[in-house]
Amino acid sequence: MSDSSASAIAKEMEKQGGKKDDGKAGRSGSHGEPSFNMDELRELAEMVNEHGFTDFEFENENIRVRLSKTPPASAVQYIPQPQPVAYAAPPGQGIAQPQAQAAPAADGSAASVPAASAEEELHQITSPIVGTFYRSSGPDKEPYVKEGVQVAPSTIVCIVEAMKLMNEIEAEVTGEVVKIYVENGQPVEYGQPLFGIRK
Amino acid sequence: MSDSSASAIAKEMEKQGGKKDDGKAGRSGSHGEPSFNMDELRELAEMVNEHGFTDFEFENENIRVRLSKTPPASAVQYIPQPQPVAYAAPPGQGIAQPQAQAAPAADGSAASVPAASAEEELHQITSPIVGTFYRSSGPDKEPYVKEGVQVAPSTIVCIVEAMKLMNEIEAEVTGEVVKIYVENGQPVEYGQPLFGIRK
Amino acid sequence: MSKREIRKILISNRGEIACRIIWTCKEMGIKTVAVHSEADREALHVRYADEAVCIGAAPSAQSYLNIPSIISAAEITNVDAIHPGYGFLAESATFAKICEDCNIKFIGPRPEVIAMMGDKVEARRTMVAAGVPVLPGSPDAIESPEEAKRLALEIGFPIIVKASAGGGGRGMRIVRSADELESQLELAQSEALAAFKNGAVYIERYIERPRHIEIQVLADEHGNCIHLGERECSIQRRHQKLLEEAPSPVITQEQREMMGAVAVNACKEIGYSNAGTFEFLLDEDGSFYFMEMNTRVQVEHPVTEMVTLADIVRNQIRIATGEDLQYSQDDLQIRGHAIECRINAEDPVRFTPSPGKITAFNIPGGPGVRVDTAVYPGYVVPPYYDSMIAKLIVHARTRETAISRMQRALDMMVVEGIKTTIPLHKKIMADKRFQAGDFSTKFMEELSLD
Amino acid sequence: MSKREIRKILISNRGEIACRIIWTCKEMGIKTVAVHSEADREALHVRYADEAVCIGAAPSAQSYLNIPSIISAAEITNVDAIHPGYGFLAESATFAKICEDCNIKFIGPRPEVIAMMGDKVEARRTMVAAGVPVLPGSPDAIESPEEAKRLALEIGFPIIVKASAGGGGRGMRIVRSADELESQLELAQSEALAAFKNGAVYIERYIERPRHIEIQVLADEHGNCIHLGERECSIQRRHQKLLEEAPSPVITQEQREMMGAVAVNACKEIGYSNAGTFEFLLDEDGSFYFMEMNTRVQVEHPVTEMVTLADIVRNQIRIATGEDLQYSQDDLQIRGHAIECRINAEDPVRFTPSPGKITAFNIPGGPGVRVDTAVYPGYVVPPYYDSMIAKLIVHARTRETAISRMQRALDMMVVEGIKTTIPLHKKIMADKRFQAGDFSTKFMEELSLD
Repeated sequence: MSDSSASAIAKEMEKQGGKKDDGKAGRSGSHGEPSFNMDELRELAEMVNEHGFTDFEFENENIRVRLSKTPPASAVQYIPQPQPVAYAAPPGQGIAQPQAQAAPAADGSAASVPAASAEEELHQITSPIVGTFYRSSGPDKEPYVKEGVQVAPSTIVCIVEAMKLMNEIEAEVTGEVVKIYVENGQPVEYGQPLFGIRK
Repeated sequence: MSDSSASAIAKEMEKQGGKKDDGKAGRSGSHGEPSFNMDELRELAEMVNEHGFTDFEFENENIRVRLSKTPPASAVQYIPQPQPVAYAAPPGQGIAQPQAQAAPAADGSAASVPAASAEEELHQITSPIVGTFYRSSGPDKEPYVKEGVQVAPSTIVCIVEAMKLMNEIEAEVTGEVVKIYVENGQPVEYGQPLFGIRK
Repeated sequence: MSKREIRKILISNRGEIACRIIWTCKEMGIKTVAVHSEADREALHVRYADEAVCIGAAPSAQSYLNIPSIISAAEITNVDAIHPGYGFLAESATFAKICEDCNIKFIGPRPEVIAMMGDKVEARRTMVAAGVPVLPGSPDAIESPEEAKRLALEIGFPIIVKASAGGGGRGMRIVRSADELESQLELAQSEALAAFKNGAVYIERYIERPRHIEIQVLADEHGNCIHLGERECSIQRRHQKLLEEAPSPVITQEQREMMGAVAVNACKEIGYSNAGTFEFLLDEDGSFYFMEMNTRVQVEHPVTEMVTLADIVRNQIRIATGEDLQYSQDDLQIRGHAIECRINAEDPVRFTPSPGKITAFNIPGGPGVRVDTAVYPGYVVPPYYDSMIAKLIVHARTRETAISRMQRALDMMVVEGIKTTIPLHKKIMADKRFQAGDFSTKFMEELSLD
Repeated sequence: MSKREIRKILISNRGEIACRIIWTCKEMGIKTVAVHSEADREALHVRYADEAVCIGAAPSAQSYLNIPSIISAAEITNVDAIHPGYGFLAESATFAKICEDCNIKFIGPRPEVIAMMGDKVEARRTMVAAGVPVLPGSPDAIESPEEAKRLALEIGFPIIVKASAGGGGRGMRIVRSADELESQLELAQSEALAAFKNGAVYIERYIERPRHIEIQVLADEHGNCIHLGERECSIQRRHQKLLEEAPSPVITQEQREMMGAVAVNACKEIGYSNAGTFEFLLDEDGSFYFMEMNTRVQVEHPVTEMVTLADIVRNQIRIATGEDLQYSQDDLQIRGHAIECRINAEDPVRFTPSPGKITAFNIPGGPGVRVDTAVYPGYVVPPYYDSMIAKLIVHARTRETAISRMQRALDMMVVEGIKTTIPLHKKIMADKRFQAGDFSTKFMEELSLD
């Protein structure tokens, strides 16, 4: 939990840094300011995370700072977190994990916000069913799509096998395949992102 | 709790505000940019966190501050509050009640703050023992003190009877009796305010 | 003796029963897979299980009732068995059959037995054949006033006339003597016709003040069966149980043994296996009549666990591995008295659902108190599912002490942010007739809720 | 049969035991008065009681040990009785006597009996007279090597030489044969002289690997007495119990009956009344020797409550009203197995106290789990008092299931913000020798804590 939120904040910070740099490039002519210090930002991110803030805002020229802890984070603290020392996590736990980091913001929960904003320009094709993800129609066949290809709404992008049935999944949008989130043969759950499409 | 910590933060903010101005003034020459100070920010974050604020905003040049706590009494809410429907409050509950409303701020608890501020100029003579409060040495005797009289440190102001022993309580300060908090014959607990003295 | 190894179980349920099953699995060293809808991402059963799979959108039909999705989840997580809990698919013969076909052990009886007990007419017929007393009367439509009269005299007054297509009290008429029979029959028929466009009615013995008594059974897959005594479930509102007790304040040891023997015998006759419950109506004379059989774990199973010290879920799993029953009838003595209050997220007077965020939650501890819940401070009760958020169970040497213990526990229990049935339970506990054990299924109608 | 009405009780204690007593008082319809120090204004016992009186500053000597203050509180609140809990004034004969003089019923035995059991030599003498086996040897100082030799041969080797003025292991020597006796005696005497400025030593039978077994008794004020079986308390660290069980994994029914009979007989001999505990050392051969008697409720009383379904605090109060015992020896069958883990605010390896604010607190529920605690999320554990913050108790049909249930419960229990002994208890539960029941009071010394 803290790891993912730490990395989410780090991403946020990089984004902030990136934006700043862009801004600087644009503004350098007019302002002649030195570049923004990334180390400071990294430290900041650490600090923000350490104190359990869920939101942080910072604006330069005429400093503007915003730190915030939204109630969801505090509620999480009271959620009993069993520490299964006697019961080690099984390898299969991976099924739930990718979802937690890259779920669509369908439920509007805080956890999905960083992921959503990190991929904000990508449309996600999610699995409509629980099953096993296959990129091609057979072990010796070519994948339906690869990164970089263009898809139309009716393009078949993959198969999700459920109860011995091969369900062909269509893209449903027009655009370019930019990300493939799931490995061939991996189990997927309902709503799990499969592809990132740049429309 | 919220009152005292709010004022503590307000003080901190004044300090921070001052530092900001200093920092900015000091560095403006070398960088040509109002940069913020990491130590200050760290201190700020710590402070905000320590006081349990869930939201904090601060803006510089023409200081803008925003502090907020979304669920104000959330900690208190988690304290189990039995609702003794089946067990009606007994008349004797009065013993605990006045204390809760007018206890000295010795423990720094929230409950005592309103009382302290309402009586802020009064010194309180508190009961050093548990027992029964008597204003005079006998039923047909005059009270030791009345409102408006002057007392010296050695003036006996009342008796607290405990285990059949009559304990004479001395004022221990010089001043005027302004308030008498307890009725004659009423039980008092340890630390319960008996008299308010204007020094 | 174990024929089938169960190393990993998928729980096709949510809420407290999913947690309850996970607890026992942990105690048995069995891995668990939780399934959940999109609305239940933050649910406790998801956190406590070793693995979790999102199986669909919030509405039950798309998730907890979605058989293909659940079977797929079972296949990708490679489980040995599925525990259905109660509700949802717990009594779906189709689901049990699909599990069987997919070589996943369904923790419950065989699909045929589930199907048989799920069919009202078939269940009644089977029970009559197995020597279980049923309420005189029959769900066949009455052809004529003459037939009604003949039947009514056979059954004995009072009788109740019910719409064959009916429900919800419409088309129901209580008849206390032969004189009123014909007119009441006509009224019921026209009411039924108006309400259901079907005038068919049937008659049955009417019990003025019945008690709802049920017998818990455990049967292994080798023909061994025992009963765990009865539960008193008469405190209901619109056929929804509110609180349950074990033992019943009115059942004698002789009655217990008789009802238990009837249930055990019936299980053997129909080849029942796993945990099950026979629901009976008890009349004022102490006669009992079969109503239905629940082929799954019940919400109220903890009261039986408290007084027998048997872990019913553990027994279900052991039976599913093919093991023999762990104990004989003599091992199961009933000790003390247990009461369970269902704490629902509901207005305690109007019984309207009260979903929302729980801002404060404190569960009572101390001697003889057990709480089964999937709720925690900050949890948001979703509007999609059952409103029960916790079960508060107490155990004491006597019923009197159990009632005062429940009063103490209800006082200590704190749920803020939503409305709950806690105040209602306090009222029931303080009721003189409840305390005296003098009540029937009509209790709630007669209780003043002001 | 009741001679004395008890309508209101002052609890001269704090923490979980104060709450525990309040719970039972509520169940009995008895009003309660909490007393508290200035540090305990926010404590749960203050909130749960009907009335509360602040009796002094944070240090125990000024509050919970402050007899005049407590008696004054009892007088101004007009209570009928005082329950002392355990620790603080629970075994103060002076306090019991003052209560008696003030006409306030002290819930415990008579002051003379408390005083007698509080004096080591007197208690031993009384027990010998009452036919209770004591460890061979005597606390009289050894006069000469010859006397030592004669005594040692009488007692049988190994023996232990102990400083009469001693404690903490200094001046202690274990002697395994007559050859080493004289030299070891000299060494012990000079060590004792160096450490305590007193060279007097005495000898006693030495048990290499003793178990700490105690018998719970209940005695009314009319000479009736029963025992509630034994508790196994060998898992200790520096004479502090860490976890307790009932029954002991090694005590047979014959031993239980024999030890119980010895304890019951002794109670009758000395005119004991109320709840009490006989602590015994059990040697490798199954012989048992009286160590001391605790004349109050024990921390570990819940394990006995779980397996007997007796409410010990309720019995204490009933006895104090002058009533006869509620049940006979035969009513108290031991069923299943219970384990209690003491959850202390301590570093689980170094055992240093860890007071502070509890930021998250979740107690486990489900079958067979009981939690006695006075702690809640946001509570600040004060540095002034005992470090125990909760007792986690489980009950199951077998010891094996009880252990896996405790493991499950420990996994579910969440305490954040302070360090606790939860990890230590997980380690003990996972230990093969603990699981086999093969341990002595040396268990903790031998457990690797890495």
